[in-house]
Amino acid sequence: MDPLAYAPEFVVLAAALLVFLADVLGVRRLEAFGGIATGASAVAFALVLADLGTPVLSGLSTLPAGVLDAPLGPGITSFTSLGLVFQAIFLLAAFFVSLASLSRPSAEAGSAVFFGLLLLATLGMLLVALSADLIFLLLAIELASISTYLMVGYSRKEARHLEAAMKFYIIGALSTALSFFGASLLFGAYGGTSFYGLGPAATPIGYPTLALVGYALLIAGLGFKVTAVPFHAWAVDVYDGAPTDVSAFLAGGTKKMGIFAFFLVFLAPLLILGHTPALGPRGFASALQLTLGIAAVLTMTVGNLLALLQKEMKRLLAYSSISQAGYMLIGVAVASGPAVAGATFQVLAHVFMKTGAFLVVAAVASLGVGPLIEDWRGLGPRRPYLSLSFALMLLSLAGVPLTIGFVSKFVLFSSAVQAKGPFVWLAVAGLLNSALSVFYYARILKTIYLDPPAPTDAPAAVPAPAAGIGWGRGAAILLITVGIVALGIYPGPVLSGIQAAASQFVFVGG
Amino acid sequence: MSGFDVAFGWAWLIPTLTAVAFVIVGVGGRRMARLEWGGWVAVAFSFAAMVVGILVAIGEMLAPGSYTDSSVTWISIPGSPGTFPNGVQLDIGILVDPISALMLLVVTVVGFLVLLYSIEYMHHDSGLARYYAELSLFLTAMTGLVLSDNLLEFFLFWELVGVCSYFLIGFYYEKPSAASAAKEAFLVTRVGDVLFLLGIFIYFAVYATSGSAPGWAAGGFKFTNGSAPFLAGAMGGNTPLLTVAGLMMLGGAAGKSAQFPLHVWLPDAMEGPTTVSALIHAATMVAAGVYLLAVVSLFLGFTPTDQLAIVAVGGFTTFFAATMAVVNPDIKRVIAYSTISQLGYMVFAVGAGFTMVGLYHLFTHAFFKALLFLAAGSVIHAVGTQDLFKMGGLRKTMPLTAAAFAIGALSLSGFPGSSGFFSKDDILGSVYATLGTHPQYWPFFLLALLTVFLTAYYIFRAWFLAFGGDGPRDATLPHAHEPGWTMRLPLVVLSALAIGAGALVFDPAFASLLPGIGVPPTFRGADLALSAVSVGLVACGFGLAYSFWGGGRVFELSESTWAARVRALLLHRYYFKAGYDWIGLRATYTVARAADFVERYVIDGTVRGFERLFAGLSDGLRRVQTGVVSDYAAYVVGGLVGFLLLLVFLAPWLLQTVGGG
Amino acid sequence: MSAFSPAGLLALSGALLSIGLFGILTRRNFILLLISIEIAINAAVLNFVYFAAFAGATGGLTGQAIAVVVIGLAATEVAVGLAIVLALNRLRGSINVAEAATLKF
Amino acid sequence: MILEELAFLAIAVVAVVTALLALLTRELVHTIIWIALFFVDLSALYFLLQAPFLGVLQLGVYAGAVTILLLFGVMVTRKRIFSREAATGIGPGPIVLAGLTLTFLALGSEELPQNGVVVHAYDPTLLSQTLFNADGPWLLLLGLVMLSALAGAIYLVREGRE
Repeated sequence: MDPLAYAPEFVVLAAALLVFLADVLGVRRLEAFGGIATGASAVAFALVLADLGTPVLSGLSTLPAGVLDAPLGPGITSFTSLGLVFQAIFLLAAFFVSLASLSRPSAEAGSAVFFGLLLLATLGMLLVALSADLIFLLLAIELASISTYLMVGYSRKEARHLEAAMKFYIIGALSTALSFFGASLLFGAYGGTSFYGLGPAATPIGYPTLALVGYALLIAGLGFKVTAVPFHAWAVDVYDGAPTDVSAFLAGGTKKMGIFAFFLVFLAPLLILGHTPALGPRGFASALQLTLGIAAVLTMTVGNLLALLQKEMKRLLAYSSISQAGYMLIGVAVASGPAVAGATFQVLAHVFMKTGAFLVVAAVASLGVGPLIEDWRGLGPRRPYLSLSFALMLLSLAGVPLTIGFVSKFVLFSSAVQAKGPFVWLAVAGLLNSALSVFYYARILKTIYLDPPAPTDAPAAVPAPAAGIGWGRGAAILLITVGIVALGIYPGPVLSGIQAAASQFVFVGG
Repeated sequence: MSGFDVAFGWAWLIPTLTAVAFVIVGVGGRRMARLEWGGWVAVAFSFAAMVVGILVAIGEMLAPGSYTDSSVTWISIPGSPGTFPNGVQLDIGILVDPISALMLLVVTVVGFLVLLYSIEYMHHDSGLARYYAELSLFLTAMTGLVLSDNLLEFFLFWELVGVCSYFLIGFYYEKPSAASAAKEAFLVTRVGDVLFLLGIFIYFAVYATSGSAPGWAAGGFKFTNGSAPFLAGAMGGNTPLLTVAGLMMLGGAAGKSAQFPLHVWLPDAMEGPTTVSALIHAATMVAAGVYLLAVVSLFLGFTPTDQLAIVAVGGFTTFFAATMAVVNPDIKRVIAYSTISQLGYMVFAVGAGFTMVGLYHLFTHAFFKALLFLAAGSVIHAVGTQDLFKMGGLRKTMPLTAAAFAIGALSLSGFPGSSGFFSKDDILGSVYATLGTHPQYWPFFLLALLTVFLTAYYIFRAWFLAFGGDGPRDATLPHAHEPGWTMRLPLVVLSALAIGAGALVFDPAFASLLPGIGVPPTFRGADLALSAVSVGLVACGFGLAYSFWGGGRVFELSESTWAARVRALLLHRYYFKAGYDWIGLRATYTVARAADFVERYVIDGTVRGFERLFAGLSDGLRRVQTGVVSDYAAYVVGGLVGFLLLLVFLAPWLLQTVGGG
Repeated sequence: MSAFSPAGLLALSGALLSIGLFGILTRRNFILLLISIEIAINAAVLNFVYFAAFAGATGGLTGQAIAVVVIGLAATEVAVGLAIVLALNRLRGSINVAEAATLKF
Repeated sequence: MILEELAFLAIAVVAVVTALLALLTRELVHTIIWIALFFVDLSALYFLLQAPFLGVLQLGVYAGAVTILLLFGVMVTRKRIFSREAATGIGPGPIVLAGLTLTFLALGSEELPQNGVVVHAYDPTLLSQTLFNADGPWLLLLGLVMLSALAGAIYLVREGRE
């Protein structure tokens, strides 16, 4: 394969190495590292968009002809449109986070490590999107995981951060063990680890029960990444304990990688076994779909219920992030082209909404506001633009029209209704959960806009009007807000691009 | 015809104009809170919207039954053979048809008058920019809802209406009661909204996936394909799923239109300014639920089971709310309960299959109810209290308001010749005519008939208490006076409409806005006798009210001794006709108390119960998050075991039993 | 050339996985947790090696290659885990994971 | 073939016992000894399965490097080398796990060939060729993982200047 095809990955890798090199050479400027990371993710983003055939950028494309969406072979990597869409989404998250992180205190230690690991984690995510092989996928996930464990704990002076890193690490390592065990069983059942081998080439499964057990183990192992209930418990503590910028990256970035991993691992067996009875028991696919559907409903419901009474802002966002993962899993369970597109669009929406929300939390914290939702009282009048952005993000999370969140939920739920097969219950569960979620989002909005500010130390809480949130963070939040509204009003081209990619993907997979 | 064709093309201007007002007032208003230009901007834009609305309605009259749909595709998912046969399409569009033209007329006229009235009424309040902005946005939402060309767009505006209402009820958010009323309205209507949304998706699942979707474009949420003539009619499939969908729609309508048992929020919603009560919680927003039922019955159709359920809910609510109005001492709450009761009539009519008759009542009710509220607002503005028992004798100091209230009361009670008379009698007469084929409607019909009497009684009780007598019972009340012209003008206009709007339907051109209603409306066959009965009931209600409360009397149900009761009985027996004796009244009181009990403990209890259930679940689950990582690992392993069992044993078993896959 | 009954090997790897999970669930010392995870991963490696051995011509090589990579990965993970342990120990003076539970509910 | 069956049985028993002892012993240093034995035992199993390359790798990486790493960890985090593991309640975990194992065994072994699967031996040269050619990306990726771990871990354990 032409190495140029991997240009975006090389850009990110080179940037990571450059950051480490600069650190070793004694550069101590956060702006330099941050600039490299921001620039590299922007360049890689442009390259990926070019590979996807975006008209303006098409000249930049380095992908050889005929590679994109080529029929799946026994190789280790492959270029699918959907994978590239996911790459673009990952790079977007990396771009927002590194842009916002430019506003971290510049005297802070370890900024080189922070940005270097951010880039390596991004690289891992990019490689996940290119995987055509289960082992390669798991290794790429591992690259992203190990980088993020260390990112969570990188401040090394804060017990909270290290505690979060410790929990993240233990549950992550446990999931790694489970995933590899599952992969070993699949290897035993199919005689290979390529998705091609798990898919069309998989002539009658040798040992169906072995495969089923393997898939169950993979649900657990990958469920950790997407924070599917009950593999979610780490997420809340980690999002809460991690530096907020890192939480933004975890919620906005690495979790999405898990969704794409779900697509890769589960779509092939669902589609192949589901529609060609000759290749295996139909019951296998149905059982898998039912199980994934139950996981989806469980995840969204538990996440929402837990968010309902939560008093801390970051933990509430973490729970809402869990419930959003439940919506995405609907797309995996339904496994039709439009459902996959819906889940993908939901992933894109979630990058905007959740990354944005965490970045706003970081910005607000830098203004001296405490961690509880109550501490946000009266923020609306005092910080109108920041509050408006946050309000839009919450409305989008709740699925209010004219925001990106509405579009994604509409596409997802309606595709669950329309798809062949009994999936209406998934849409109904999703609708009910969305209705439930409105209550806690509305509660936050009410706190911000209607409740009077805390009387005691209101002047002290806001040190000085001049103490801004930093231009990097401000720019990232502004871009995200614009994206939420723009894609909410006019989703057309992006949505149809994702739909085309998803139907290609489902076609290639099947 | 010619010129008015253009009017259809202008219909989009109506929500746009008020939206522009919202932006101007909302963005710029804060800096000029002192000056009242924000209010005048809102008034000017709503006036323009009203002019366009009237033009659209006239255009519709000149081209009876015409149906103009213009839309753009917002979200589209192409179908594919195999896994996804039909695709999904969501349009945003404007649909002008007779009933939406009628609704536009109602919303824009009442909206303009209420905004004009607000200029003086809200003069002393702070936060006026917020008020006018929200009211303008409300008008946008309501007209957008009326003009929606598909059910999902309808739902979007419906939600926007709900949000505006939430903010307006909580306008005095420093007041705890207002904040809690807003919260209650939010919670209760939310229940209805969820049902509504589920209903939409069930219809979508039934019709749009089957490909055969009369009145519902395949793969989309559109009311028609655009080529189907208006009133292609309900195609009345009758499957259990459709019945469920219809019941969900009823649930949605019950939430918005405050029908039993989701009515609890409306009386409490009177915590907002009176103008808000007039516009939102009487004349327009609550009518959205009825309009929804009308739209569904016209385009999708209800199954017979649904119809019975709707008739039952409507008929029962009519009576139930009226009994609550009978004893309430708060002038605004009396009117609020009367709103619920009148909405019950409309739901009742739509359920029985007389959609147009229900809309006819909606039309007349909007004017006399707005009138009643604005007159009440005028009183409250003048005396500063809402307690009927503190008022009295106001007809001397506020003759115009007294007259306006009296006109509203006459129309509400269905005094012959008033607009309420035509529409209410049309409802009763129409349903009466179907009783032969639908005997199951009988009990609800009787309740609705009985309510005629109660309505006349409670509204004139309110009038006598407020305006009758020699002077205020509470001497501390400020000296009342008539308001200025911006408040008087709306009262006069609405009085004229309250009297005359009902007769409009005798004009065939206007009647084309209510296709199929027939001209003249109330004289169909054998229901002259029924009209007589109903007029008699009105007279009895009026008489009873006069005998108890007329001329400054205050009738008190003495709880102390039998002797006192007998004395009261004897004292008043002289006045009323045989058959309406004290026991009848006593029964009404008992029912009212029971209704109050049901409302306070059963329904509120249920709402709280749900709140507590979710809170409890949430709290219980929360404790699982112990912070100890070993526990989290245990969840992972437990989840693994669970999914393993599910995948290997349970799921195949489930699939075999349920027969999926 | 030799022959094996697969049931025995699967039983062994299953037992090792279970022992690993048991350790993760019940031990509180971070280093013991690391060891438990290693045991669980070794169970997976064992599977790969075993399935490689009877999988036939090319698949077998793949299985062994995977085993090599997974062994390397597991060692890397231990290193990262130890780094976190040391940092945590420096800050708290304890590596009992149950004591690090300030983030909860 | 009875000899190999017996050898396998012995190795399996030793593996289970050493793994359990490593987790159950109260002296942390004993834990390290047991786990080292466990690794060595598994390496023997790999030789038995005709995978000598992996056997050597197992000895080098696990029995050598990882064990030393763990010992180092124990030494740094404890004042005394011989210290006790904090006692914990065991809870319902083992029952669940036993159930899991049983289920898994019952399901997995039924459909596998019951006896006499021929085990192939592979030339280490071929293995290294596939590792660096066809399966090259895995190794590449492993290298990246190690880079990330190295950078982060070094930073994390370094005594801060500030």
